[in-house]
Amino acid sequence: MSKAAMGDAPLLQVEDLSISLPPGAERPLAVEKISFELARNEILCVVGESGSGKSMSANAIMGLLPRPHVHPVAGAIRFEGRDLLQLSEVELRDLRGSRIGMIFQEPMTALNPLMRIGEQISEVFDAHGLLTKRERKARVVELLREVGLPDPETLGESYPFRLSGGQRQRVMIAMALALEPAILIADEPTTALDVTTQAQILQLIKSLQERHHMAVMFITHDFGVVAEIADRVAVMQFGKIVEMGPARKVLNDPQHDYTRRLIAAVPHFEPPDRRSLEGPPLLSVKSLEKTYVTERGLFTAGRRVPAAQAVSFDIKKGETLGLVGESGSGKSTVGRCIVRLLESDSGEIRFGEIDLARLKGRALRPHRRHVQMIFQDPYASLNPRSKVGTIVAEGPMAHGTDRATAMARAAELLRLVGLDATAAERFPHEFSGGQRQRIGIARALALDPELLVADEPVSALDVSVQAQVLELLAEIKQRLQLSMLFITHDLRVAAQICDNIAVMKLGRIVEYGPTRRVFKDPQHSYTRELLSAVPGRHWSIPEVSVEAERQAVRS
Amino acid sequence: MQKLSFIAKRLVKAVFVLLAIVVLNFFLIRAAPGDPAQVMAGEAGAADEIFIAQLREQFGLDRPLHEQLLIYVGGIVTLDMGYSYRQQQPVADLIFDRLPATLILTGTAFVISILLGVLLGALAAARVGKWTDSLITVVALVFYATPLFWIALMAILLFSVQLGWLPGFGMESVGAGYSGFQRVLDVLQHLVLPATTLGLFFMAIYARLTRASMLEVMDMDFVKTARAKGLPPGRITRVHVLRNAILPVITLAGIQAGQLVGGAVLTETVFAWPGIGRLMFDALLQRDYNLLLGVFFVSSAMVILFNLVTDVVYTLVDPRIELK
Amino acid sequence: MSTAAASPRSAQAQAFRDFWKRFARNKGAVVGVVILLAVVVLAAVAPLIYPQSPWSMVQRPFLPPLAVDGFLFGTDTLGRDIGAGLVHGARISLLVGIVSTVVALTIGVTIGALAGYYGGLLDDALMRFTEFFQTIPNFALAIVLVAIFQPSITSVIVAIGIVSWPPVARLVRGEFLSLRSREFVQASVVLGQSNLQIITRQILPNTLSPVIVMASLMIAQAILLESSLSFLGLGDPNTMSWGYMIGAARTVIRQAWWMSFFPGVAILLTVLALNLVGEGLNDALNPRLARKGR
Amino acid sequence: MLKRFCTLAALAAATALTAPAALAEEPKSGGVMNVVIQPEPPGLMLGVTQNGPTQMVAGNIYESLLRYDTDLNPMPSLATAWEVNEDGTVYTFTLKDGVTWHDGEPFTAADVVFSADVFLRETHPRLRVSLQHIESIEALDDTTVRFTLKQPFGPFMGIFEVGTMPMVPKHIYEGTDFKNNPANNTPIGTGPFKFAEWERGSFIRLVKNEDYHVEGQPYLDEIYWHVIPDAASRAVAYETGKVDVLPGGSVENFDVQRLTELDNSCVTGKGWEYFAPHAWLWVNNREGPMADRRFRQAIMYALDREFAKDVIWNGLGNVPTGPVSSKTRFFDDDVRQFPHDPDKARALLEEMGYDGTEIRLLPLPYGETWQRWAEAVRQNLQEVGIEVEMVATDVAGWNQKLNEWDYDLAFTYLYQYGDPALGVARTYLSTNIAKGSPWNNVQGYANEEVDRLFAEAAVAFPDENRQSLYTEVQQVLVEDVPVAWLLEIEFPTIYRCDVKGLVDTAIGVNDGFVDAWLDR
Repeated sequence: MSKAAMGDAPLLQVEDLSISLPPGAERPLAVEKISFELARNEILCVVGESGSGKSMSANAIMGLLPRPHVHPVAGAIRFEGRDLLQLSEVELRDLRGSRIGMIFQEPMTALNPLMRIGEQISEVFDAHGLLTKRERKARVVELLREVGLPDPETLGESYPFRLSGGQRQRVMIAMALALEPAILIADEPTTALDVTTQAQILQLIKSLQERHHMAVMFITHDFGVVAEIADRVAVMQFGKIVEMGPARKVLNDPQHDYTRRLIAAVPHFEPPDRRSLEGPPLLSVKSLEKTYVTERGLFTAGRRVPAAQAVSFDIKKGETLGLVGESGSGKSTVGRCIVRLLESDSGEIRFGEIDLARLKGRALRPHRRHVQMIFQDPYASLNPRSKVGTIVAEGPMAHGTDRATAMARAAELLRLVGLDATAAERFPHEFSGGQRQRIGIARALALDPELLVADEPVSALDVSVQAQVLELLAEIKQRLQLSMLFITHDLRVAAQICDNIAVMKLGRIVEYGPTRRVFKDPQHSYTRELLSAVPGRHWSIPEVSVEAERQAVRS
Repeated sequence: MQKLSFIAKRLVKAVFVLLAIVVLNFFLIRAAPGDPAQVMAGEAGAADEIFIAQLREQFGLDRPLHEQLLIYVGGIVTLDMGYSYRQQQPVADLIFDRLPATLILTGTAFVISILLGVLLGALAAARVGKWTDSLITVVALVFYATPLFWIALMAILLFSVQLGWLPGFGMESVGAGYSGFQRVLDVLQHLVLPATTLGLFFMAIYARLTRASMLEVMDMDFVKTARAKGLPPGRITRVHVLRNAILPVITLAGIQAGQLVGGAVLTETVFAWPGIGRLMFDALLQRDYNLLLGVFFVSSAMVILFNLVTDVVYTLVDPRIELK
Repeated sequence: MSTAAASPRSAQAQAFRDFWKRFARNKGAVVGVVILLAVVVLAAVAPLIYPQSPWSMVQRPFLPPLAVDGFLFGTDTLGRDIGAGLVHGARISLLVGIVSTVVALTIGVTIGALAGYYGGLLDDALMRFTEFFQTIPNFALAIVLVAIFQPSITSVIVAIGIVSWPPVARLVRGEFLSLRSREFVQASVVLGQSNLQIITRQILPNTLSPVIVMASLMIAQAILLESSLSFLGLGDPNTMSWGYMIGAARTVIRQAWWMSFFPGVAILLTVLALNLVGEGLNDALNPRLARKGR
Repeated sequence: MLKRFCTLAALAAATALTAPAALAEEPKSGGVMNVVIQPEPPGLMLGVTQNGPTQMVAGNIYESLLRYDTDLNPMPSLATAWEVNEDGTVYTFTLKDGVTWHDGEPFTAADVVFSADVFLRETHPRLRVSLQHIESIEALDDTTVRFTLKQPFGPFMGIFEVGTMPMVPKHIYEGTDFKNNPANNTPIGTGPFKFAEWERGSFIRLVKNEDYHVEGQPYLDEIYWHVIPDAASRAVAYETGKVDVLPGGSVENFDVQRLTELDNSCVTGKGWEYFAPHAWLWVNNREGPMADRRFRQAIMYALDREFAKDVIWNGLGNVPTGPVSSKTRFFDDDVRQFPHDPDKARALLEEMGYDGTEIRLLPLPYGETWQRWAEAVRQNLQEVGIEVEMVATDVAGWNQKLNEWDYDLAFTYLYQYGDPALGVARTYLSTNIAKGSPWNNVQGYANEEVDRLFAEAAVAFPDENRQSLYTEVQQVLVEDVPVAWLLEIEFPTIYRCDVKGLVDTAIGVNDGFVDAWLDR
């Protein structure tokens, strides 16, 4: 165990903490005998993949475990001379908010939708019986200003739904900081945010931490974020801390095999050199326009939200075009227009001789096979009531292939994406996220398409699984000579997989060019902003050797 | 301003819906065999063709159906619901005569059921898994599963006949000559049994809904935020959980408030309550078209009105809803 | 990853076992199933226990329960065996409950599916149509419908079906709306499946859980509604149903409590059982909600 | 001889005037009476609306020239004396002096002429039939009215009952639209009670007419008529002491026994002699097996009419022998008898070769009693092998089905109004076969012999001649069974025993509470 940084006595000591899971869960303990310390004035990042028990540890400190099924069974959490696990609910309540503050992952749901922002913040004072009404009001404004929110006076009177995700997360931080707690626990506070917003929030947390000399326990799955803010790092796997140490050491010289594997899976920010492609375009999008009109009433004109304006690009055979941008940029809209899930308002989607945008209904159906799609959410993209074999075979069957042939082809494809033969007879819920994404790929391939539209195909996956799926995509693309439109918000992924990149903002392509050129020499200010917001971009990922051979494809 | 134009727009829309309902009902009701002339002729103890023809002419039943419809809709547009030849009174008079009784009964039941239902539901949710919860859940379920008229009969049997505590029928002691406060007291006494019986069923619904809704809200992130702030559980339940959990209750209450005006046919029948529900049932049996249509018109109008009220209330409670 | 190399058939058996395990965690639901089974069995063997028509006047009228051997529940105002009425009535109550629910489901699922899937103007039109039916008070509409068609088992079933479908339509529409934008449905669109295939193969199977839960509660409501109609004298005069029995006995409730008491209890138990089963189904089929409440 | 009859009647009437029925006790004045009314009457203007509930309330407000004792003998009311000429074609009535309408206007012979000849001729279909026999109605002076008949009309002296010929005020109605006159909402009569208020759906209140033309009467100060739509609730209302009188038909028969066993509770089947409600099954003679007389006779044998009377009607009433009620004039029981005999019924069915055709049975939609009765009848018929399907309807549907002859068997009951010519003949005359009415020869029975006998009996004079004709027609009809007679109904009036003078005439509570008083 490493000693506390800065020579101070540790503020918080977690000793041999074990937390039970309800009977029937995949393992008996969510967290097993973990120990760590948190010192004043430091940021400890707890990093791990989903299910590693990192959030549980944080919630245990706050006494917010979902009792009675999940509760600490052993160990101690020492804070200011007391063992938090021994405190009564009332004593714990006194500490919450005042000595230990917490912020959560989902800013959209973490605020009471029916209560004004100001009220929700001043509730903290109320709960701890502090300040007069007027003082509270003044303090709320002060706090909102401190977390960098515009026009704090009127903002306090607003309801949460008026605020963007980033703004809400700032409100959450203001709330957590209201009583100047000694410890701030941040549970994946930037995961749900766009990359530029994420950079701002990370900056905010870091500066607040420095100003108030807080200890911050920062939980994340993203090594880029770790590289950005961590003083120390604890890596968790299956409820255990497998490696802990100063950030620089863990990031650049990881010791434990798991840590090495995780770091090896992080895509490099540096785009590799790629040969340029020749030949006529396979897909040619010209002046695509799509505007959403919000619910039009009998007497009201709907609000118009442009999602794609004058969007034009080409994809050649064998090319991967990356469509990058933040949420609301219109990148998914463009993807959906191309696979004809959405009707574009105007413009051409020329695929070979055909303009896909012109076709409708029955006429369109036979042409759908050429362009197939891979979806983001591996849980939502497979019909939970269908067997995997059927899911894969459905496409060919819809185009007239008989069932037996289609099923045989499905089995073949499932093997191709690395699943075994029995998979066809099982239901989606029996598979992990990564496996499901493989099924999704098999389904898309079943129609022998020439173009794949992949809409954030790996963003819902853990980093190690993400790497495997990306690898599979690259391999298949290569083998089948496919073209791909790759939609992503993750510039690291884009850097590694795309030949060309189009950057979208508010429905327009602001920059379009070869990946390396765009990364090295961005022309548009927004592109520069995006690139500079990528967490840990200055961290050059070490070339670690991963001893154990890459985990079996079907993990 | 925004609110006013919203309401105006909704009202215009409502008028169309109402007219459609009127037309639909018109044909629905005329589809029934038998007409009021036959019923009245029957009751007169004798009928010859001249007499029935006279009645038909008097009621306008000798005209072609579309003409009858036009006349009726024309009347409705000018808020004239026609004349009940059977009762020999304007339909509007008959309905508005009965409306107060229905409103008193259903309104009281409504208030009882919501207050009690939300209270019990909240209590059950707060004590989830404990015996209080089990008891409330079982009681609510039993009331929910019991035929209303059966409970009504049993209640009369027990409290009115056996124990003699409360009057079992009517709305007031007729002929007692009460006035002022005494009369209010008298009506209240008469109100206890029917309002409670009617209220129990709805109470069960609200209790179940509130409980389920509370449990759902309790699982939400912002409740965790509230706990992380160090708020005491009572405050979390009141300020954060209940306020959010009450939204579906408001929706249901809005739907029901509208329907209450249509009266509670069963309750009014068993307790001889002189309300709209019973008026409708009698009008149906006697094929008193104008009256029946009038009741439907008024109750549909009330449903629409209360939907509007619910929408407005909703915007007051939930800032996210914008008036369109 | 769990190993699930078992054969499909045993996988299905396993799925059922899992379902039952989740269902049986709700003790009330198990009680409900037991009561319901008892009612179903009684209904099934009614002709064996009481071979005579329940309308036969077989004993002295107004015979209290147990007063004469073989007349466990006494006789009614005309000397008919209440026991016979109870078991034969179970058949009608269940029949009305189930068939009217099927009617309501057919209408509601069709309308809800079309509205939710196609959206736009069709959705608007269908939802306005649904609103009509919701604007007219339910019970009043049922009364009018039965009166128009003249009381008979068919008209009662149709009327109950007609007043009960709007919630189904709304539920199914809601499910369709949310499922429609689900990625697996979009995947089918991209694959080129027809609308009909998508509706029936992709979306509909996924709406089944909430619909099944709702159906079980609707049967309960339909039984209550039927009894209320009978109470007002709007039942089929040729079928012995519990609602009819209470309606017929209410005038003599003070001399002969048993005549309305037993059918009342029968309704209460059956409806209660259906509600309990409905909650159990909800717990078992919608696991997200199941966590709560315990 | 005729002269003597009339004088005697006048004499009897004179005694009745000064000392009504109960001589034993001195009536007490004052008090409020609470009575149930079901269903709520559509209006109270008896000249315009003649249904049961209207008459029950309005019988207190309006009066006619005569009243009738329980043997159907006329008694004076607004007329104090009457005479008839030798051949029975001219009747002269002397009206009572000093009678005023509730609004203070005097009641005169002109009102009688207006009522009978103008108002009721337009509004009263039942009276209209009788008025066809009348040549002219004249006011000889303010207190004398003369009716001149076209030929002798046997039932003539029976049409002066208040529901049949209510006197309406000429000064209010003359020259107006009778049916839509707003005055109908505040009825004005000459009766013992005045209309006070009507809370629709709740109650009707009448108050004592202080200027009533009989000194010292009425005894009651107020009458409340309570509208209570549910039969069980009506029973409770009586039980809890809220109402004093339950008129016939206001509670289900199954409740009658229990209610009469309460303290201070009395029951009477009297007061229906004039109406003599006669219940039967319409049998559609035109169609299917019902066209066969043997089938109709089989029905008569199959029915257990005694059981129905005892169980469903609490033993009240009589099993009828035929079309004429034993209460009605010219009744004769010298006819074929139909005891309950399932074997005979089966034998008749076998003989005619009944093939098991299903028969539709239409109950009378008047509540539980009738529903139970229909169920019992269905069971009776099924026991002898007749397949029966019951068809449910409401009042409107029932009327329509009968009007359209769309039925096989249907329950009904009809009033006989004291005389076969008024209440019996209409059901069996072949001239009365016409769609559109549930009160005529709905069963489609046609028999020239019967037509002739009824026609002669109506105008025969004197009564001995009528009797022999009616005896013959009864014998013919019973043999043919055009309808299946079920019961001479007695609707029990239940009342507190300390309510005196309630039912002492042939129309019972419909005759108003002029003689009623409370012994409290």
